[in-house]
Amino acid sequence: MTSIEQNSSASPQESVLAIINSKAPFSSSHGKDALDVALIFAAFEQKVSLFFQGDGVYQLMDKQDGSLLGIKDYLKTFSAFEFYDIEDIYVCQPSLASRQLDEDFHIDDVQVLSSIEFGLALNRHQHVLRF
Amino acid sequence: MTSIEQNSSASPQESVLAIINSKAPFSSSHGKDALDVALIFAAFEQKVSLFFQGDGVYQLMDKQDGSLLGIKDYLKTFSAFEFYDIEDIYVCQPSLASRQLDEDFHIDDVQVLSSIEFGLALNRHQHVLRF
Amino acid sequence: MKTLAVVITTPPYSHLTITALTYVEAALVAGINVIGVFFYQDGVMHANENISIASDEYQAIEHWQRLQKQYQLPLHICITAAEKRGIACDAIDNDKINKAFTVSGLGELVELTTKASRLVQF
Amino acid sequence: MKTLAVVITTPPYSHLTITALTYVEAALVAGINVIGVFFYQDGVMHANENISIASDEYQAIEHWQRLQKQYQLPLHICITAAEKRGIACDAIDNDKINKAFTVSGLGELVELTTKASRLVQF
Amino acid sequence: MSTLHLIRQSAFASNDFAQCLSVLDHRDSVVLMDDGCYNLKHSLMDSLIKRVGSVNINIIASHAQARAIEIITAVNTIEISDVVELTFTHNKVITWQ
Amino acid sequence: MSTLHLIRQSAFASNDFAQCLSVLDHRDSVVLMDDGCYNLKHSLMDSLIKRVGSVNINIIASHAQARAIEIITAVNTIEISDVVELTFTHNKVITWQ
Repeated sequence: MTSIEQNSSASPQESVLAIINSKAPFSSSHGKDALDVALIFAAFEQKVSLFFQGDGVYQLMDKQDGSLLGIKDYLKTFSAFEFYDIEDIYVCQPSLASRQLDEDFHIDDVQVLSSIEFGLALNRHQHVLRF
Repeated sequence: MTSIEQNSSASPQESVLAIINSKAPFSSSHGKDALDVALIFAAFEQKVSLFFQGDGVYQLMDKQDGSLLGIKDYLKTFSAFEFYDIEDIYVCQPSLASRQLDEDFHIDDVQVLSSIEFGLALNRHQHVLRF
Repeated sequence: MKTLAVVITTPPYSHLTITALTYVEAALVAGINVIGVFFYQDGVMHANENISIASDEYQAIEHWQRLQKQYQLPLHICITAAEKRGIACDAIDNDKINKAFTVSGLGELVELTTKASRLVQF
Repeated sequence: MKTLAVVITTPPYSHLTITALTYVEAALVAGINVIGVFFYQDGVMHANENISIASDEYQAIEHWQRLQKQYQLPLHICITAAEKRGIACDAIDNDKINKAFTVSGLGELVELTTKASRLVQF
Repeated sequence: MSTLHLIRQSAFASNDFAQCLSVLDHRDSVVLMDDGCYNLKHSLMDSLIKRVGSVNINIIASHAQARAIEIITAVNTIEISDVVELTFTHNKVITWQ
Repeated sequence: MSTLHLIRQSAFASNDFAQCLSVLDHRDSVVLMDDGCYNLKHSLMDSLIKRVGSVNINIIASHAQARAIEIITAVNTIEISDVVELTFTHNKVITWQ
């Protein structure tokens, strides 16, 4: 979707934190815990990027509805990323492909990257947390 | 190692509980939690069988030494199985093979079974817990 | 008579617990005799009286309390697992444990297992 | 100056915590400036004053206390994660929290992350 | 002796589903629930689907719908209350989580 | 920009090691620790071993020995204190657990 060159020109400086989301959204609280960290960094005006890999890509898929499970659907908060200036959202293309998922996300401006691009994007961050 | 026929003749009646061990021994407490359940059933003179599958097979491997990690090595308690009349200990052969493990166990009388035999042995139990 | 015993190993803040609760309630509604629920491993966290889950999140502990009250459903927590998680401590009857739960040993799991026609783990 | 911040997400009864403790102690012994340890998710369970681990098991909490005392190592627990696990409750200064730990918010993690030259998660 | 298998984990993340399939007997039933619903799109599912008729495959409707997973016709759509019924029409239950 | 990757899970049980390998860059280093030590016998290891020279592979001696895992020569045997050193000879650390 977006080439590395565009990414580099869009954010030439190193961001302080990359968060890798690796878990599916509803059965564990990892996704919510990662979101809380992302929002607090943004609130403190620290540049944070979100990476979705493995089962973490399920967090981005459109037409989900956690309320059917009786839970508060934290995925709806993803729509606040723009407000919080969380602009760099990367998803691993091979993770989508192996799960037979289309690039059909519930938020805009998600950048679908190959494994190599995904790794290079991670490299542009000073610190990495993984949930 | 042991054929189904032998198993059947050894324990023709249905055992009350099968415990499937599916986790490696040291990083999580699942193995210890499963052992505690097995020993209490035995203490109450209820017939319990132990099944080792997936990473659970690592619990049986010889020459391990948890004390090197600074932890109390609960695997040593496996030697008490005989005293507790826990006699039916089954390990999944394909799980050993995929992990390149020999049939080299730290306790005696472990029965190495094919997937089909493993499933049939499970079937001879009234209840199943998995850790 | 259809008798059921249930083992819970997930904590109250795990959404997996909602599935377990829905299952147990459905069994009770269907008239199944649920002879007891045994909380083991992280499941014992349900009995921690001090847990505070945000009010807009699912209240698993309240749900267990409701089932206990409405159906006289016995809820047992494993004392060894509870002590490791800072709940049961020394006193059997203390203010750290939610009153809907009974502090038991693993012997209770043996009792439930041998009595129940089905044992289901969540 | 080499500065290090550490995030702990595993509970005291997980053996994975021993690896984390060994790492942090090795860093302190090597003269690294460990500016703080932030306990998140199940890591906050370390601050539960009522936890009782069998005496022949590894005493992770005591080990953290020792490092805190010997090296003035700041140990922060995330209050939101703690409340979900029945620890922090309402009062900031209460008898449920081990005194070696400071109740903090996620803001403290931001502080540590921006100040540290390396951030390591366990 | 038939067994009801409750599948609660994604086969893309963990090995549990594969372990279940390795001991699955004819007359057994499988319920995909929680993150186990994702397995509908896993390659391990193909071999399971081929056994429909011998093995009964079910999925919890709300669990699949919450995850935006499209249900296929080879799989029965059920509710949690149906799992209670299946519990007693099989001899035992194994939970793979 | 080099990264130190800490591998703490068995690749036989979870997908984390595969995810790490998919982003692994030359000049990066890998440390097998805790249950990550089991990965020495996993088929994913073969492709990693082929990259030795570009990628540096390490294993915590006590963690491998406790698990009765035989160490192979392509892998450096280290202690936890060496991980502290590696932390600062690389630009960042990612923990795969």
